[in-house]
Amino acid sequence: MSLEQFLSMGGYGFYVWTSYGVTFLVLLANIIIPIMQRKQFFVKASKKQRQSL
Amino acid sequence: MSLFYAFLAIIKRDLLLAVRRRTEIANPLLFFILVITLFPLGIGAQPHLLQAIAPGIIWVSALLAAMLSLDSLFRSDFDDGSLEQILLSPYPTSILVLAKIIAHWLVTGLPLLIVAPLLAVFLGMPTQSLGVLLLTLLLGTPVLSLIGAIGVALTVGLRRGGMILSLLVLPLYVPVLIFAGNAVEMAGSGLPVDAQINILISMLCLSLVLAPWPTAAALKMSVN
Amino acid sequence: MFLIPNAVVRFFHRMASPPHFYAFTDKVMPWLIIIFVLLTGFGLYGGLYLAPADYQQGDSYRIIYIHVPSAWMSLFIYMVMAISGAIGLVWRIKLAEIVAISSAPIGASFTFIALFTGSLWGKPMWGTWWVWDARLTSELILLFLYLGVIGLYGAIDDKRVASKAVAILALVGVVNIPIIHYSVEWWNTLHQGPTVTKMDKPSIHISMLIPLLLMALSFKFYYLIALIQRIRIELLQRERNAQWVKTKVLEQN
Amino acid sequence: MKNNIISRLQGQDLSCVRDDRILFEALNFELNVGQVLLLEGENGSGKTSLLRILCGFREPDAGQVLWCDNAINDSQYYDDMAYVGHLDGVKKELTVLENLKVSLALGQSGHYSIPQALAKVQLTNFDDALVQSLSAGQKRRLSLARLLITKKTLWILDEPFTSLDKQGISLIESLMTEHCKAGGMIILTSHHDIALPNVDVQRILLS
Repeated sequence: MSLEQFLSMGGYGFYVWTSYGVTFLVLLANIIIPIMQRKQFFVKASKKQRQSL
Repeated sequence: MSLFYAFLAIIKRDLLLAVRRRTEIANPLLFFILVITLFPLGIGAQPHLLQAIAPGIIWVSALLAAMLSLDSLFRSDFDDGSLEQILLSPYPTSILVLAKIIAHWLVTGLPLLIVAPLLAVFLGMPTQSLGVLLLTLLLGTPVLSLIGAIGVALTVGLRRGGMILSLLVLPLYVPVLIFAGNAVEMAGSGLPVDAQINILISMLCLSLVLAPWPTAAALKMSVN
Repeated sequence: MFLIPNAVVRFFHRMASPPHFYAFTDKVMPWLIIIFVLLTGFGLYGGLYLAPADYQQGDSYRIIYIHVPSAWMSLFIYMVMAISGAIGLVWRIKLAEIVAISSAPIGASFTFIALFTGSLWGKPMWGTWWVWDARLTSELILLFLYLGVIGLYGAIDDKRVASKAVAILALVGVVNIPIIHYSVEWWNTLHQGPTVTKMDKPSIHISMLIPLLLMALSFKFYYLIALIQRIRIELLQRERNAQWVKTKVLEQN
Repeated sequence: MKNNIISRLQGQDLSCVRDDRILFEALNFELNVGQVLLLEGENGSGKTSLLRILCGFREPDAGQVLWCDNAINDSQYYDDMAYVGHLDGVKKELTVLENLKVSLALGQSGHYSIPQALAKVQLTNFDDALVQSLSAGQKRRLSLARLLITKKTLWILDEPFTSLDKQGISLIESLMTEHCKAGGMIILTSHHDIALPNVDVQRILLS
């Protein structure tokens, strides 16, 4: 099976790959958002600590 | 015995308050009538169309009217501190809360039953389904009050609880809407509706027993 | 309590303490990621490449490998949320409260994915983006339940109070989910169009089933990973005045 | 008095945190029959929070409250305690009498009948008046009348003297003294100095 055939998914490529793409993005966002929040938290908290020292 | 006395005292108090305030009874009722009059204006007054969707319209409007009236269930008690006093009573909060819900239903739910036949005639509903419509309203609107009470109890402490209340409560109203609406529709075409009515009865029993608990817990949380 | 070995009890006691839990997650995270990547890799390879096309639906059925596991997860996570909420309510374990509220956005995401992929699958099968199919409709209501939980948590300022509220709501929801599900199913059988049956119960071949189960498992591990990430930030924010967080902040600099 | 258990309220190692601020920490106290506990401190020092913890509305962030050596979330406690907070807890659309009847139905009847209690707080001729027609001071006295008609050992009062005149204050003080003499106990917050002759008054200063 060629790559092209694989990507076309028997003519349903749009539906299949959009599904997988959106799923990937949503799941990725669920990991990245808390990590970003944690980074921000540490930046803010260390600023606060330096102020109080 | 004294618990029963307290239960009655709460119902009596809330009914007395409703009589003195009046608008509390009138508002949901007016809303109910208004929404139903809007439908023919919105979708056109073809008798066939209206007749077909009449059960749905009446039930969706009843649902919205019930939801809008929920806010008055605990609001004034929360604002003037009476709620704290009820929670501090040695009697089980869930029972006292049940009294409040019953009084609230008598004031806001029961009037819907009285105007519903009139509106059914407006929408050209077949007369043989009128009885079933009233029966479903009689069984269904208390369920709406009981489930809705959980939602208001959770949001009564919030400054802007209105939007979130509908998000919490409306999904839980779905089963009542499905069975009640369907029963009325079936009755219109002369089919038996025993199954739907039995399910509504069991929903009422279930919510009578279960709903006061989370309501009481949520109220305790709300006064914090 | 007598039946549970002492070591297990001690383990749970330690896990319930935030700094221990935080350190523990640091240790297990790489393993979870490795298992997740392996499962997903094999699952997708099996599902997208090895498994044959369906004789009726062609290749479009391959959406099943994310649609069905997401739908399972959406219910599973709601259960986890309600159970941990109940544990938090009864035994006042902070970590259980945090598990409950941290699960909500992940559960909502899976519900959204199930709906979105269901709609994308439905378009070629039913010819329309949305059908009031029983499962899609209950999934939609489940999404509203999740949004209610998230909204309620956001609306209450005091987060300890908010997690209590969320636990109560999740428990109420859990009692209602089966009722909603069955009533929607019942409603659907009355109004069902003839086309819907096409998607019902595709006689599933073993080569299609194995990737499906692999993906279901991989989503469970994804949930663990995402949950831990959310728990960590929630813990840090709630315990921001505790000594262990302060030392953590110092270490970061 | 009841079951030979001597009433006693204990706060053990209580702490309360609000918005990152520690209001109080490791607070201990013990209150026995006939005693008054006066909480002092500026606005926002946690007086009301402490009272609400004692009512069971709020959970302490650490520590516990014991009533007769039991945790307060069993019903025995609520048989014995009454709370008058910032909010009057009376319905303004109801008359004085109707309000008191509801309060009475929610608890056990105590030393005084409703007319006696109204006489005590000098509201005798107001029983048919709607609460919304009362002045702030009269409303306060009405909410205090609630304490008299039910049988409660522990009174928890949050700023009971606000909107009362001199005469009203001394009236409440005499009621409090009487309550303590009869085997009751009181926890209150107040900006005013209280004059309770021959009553054992403990003070806690929150800062």
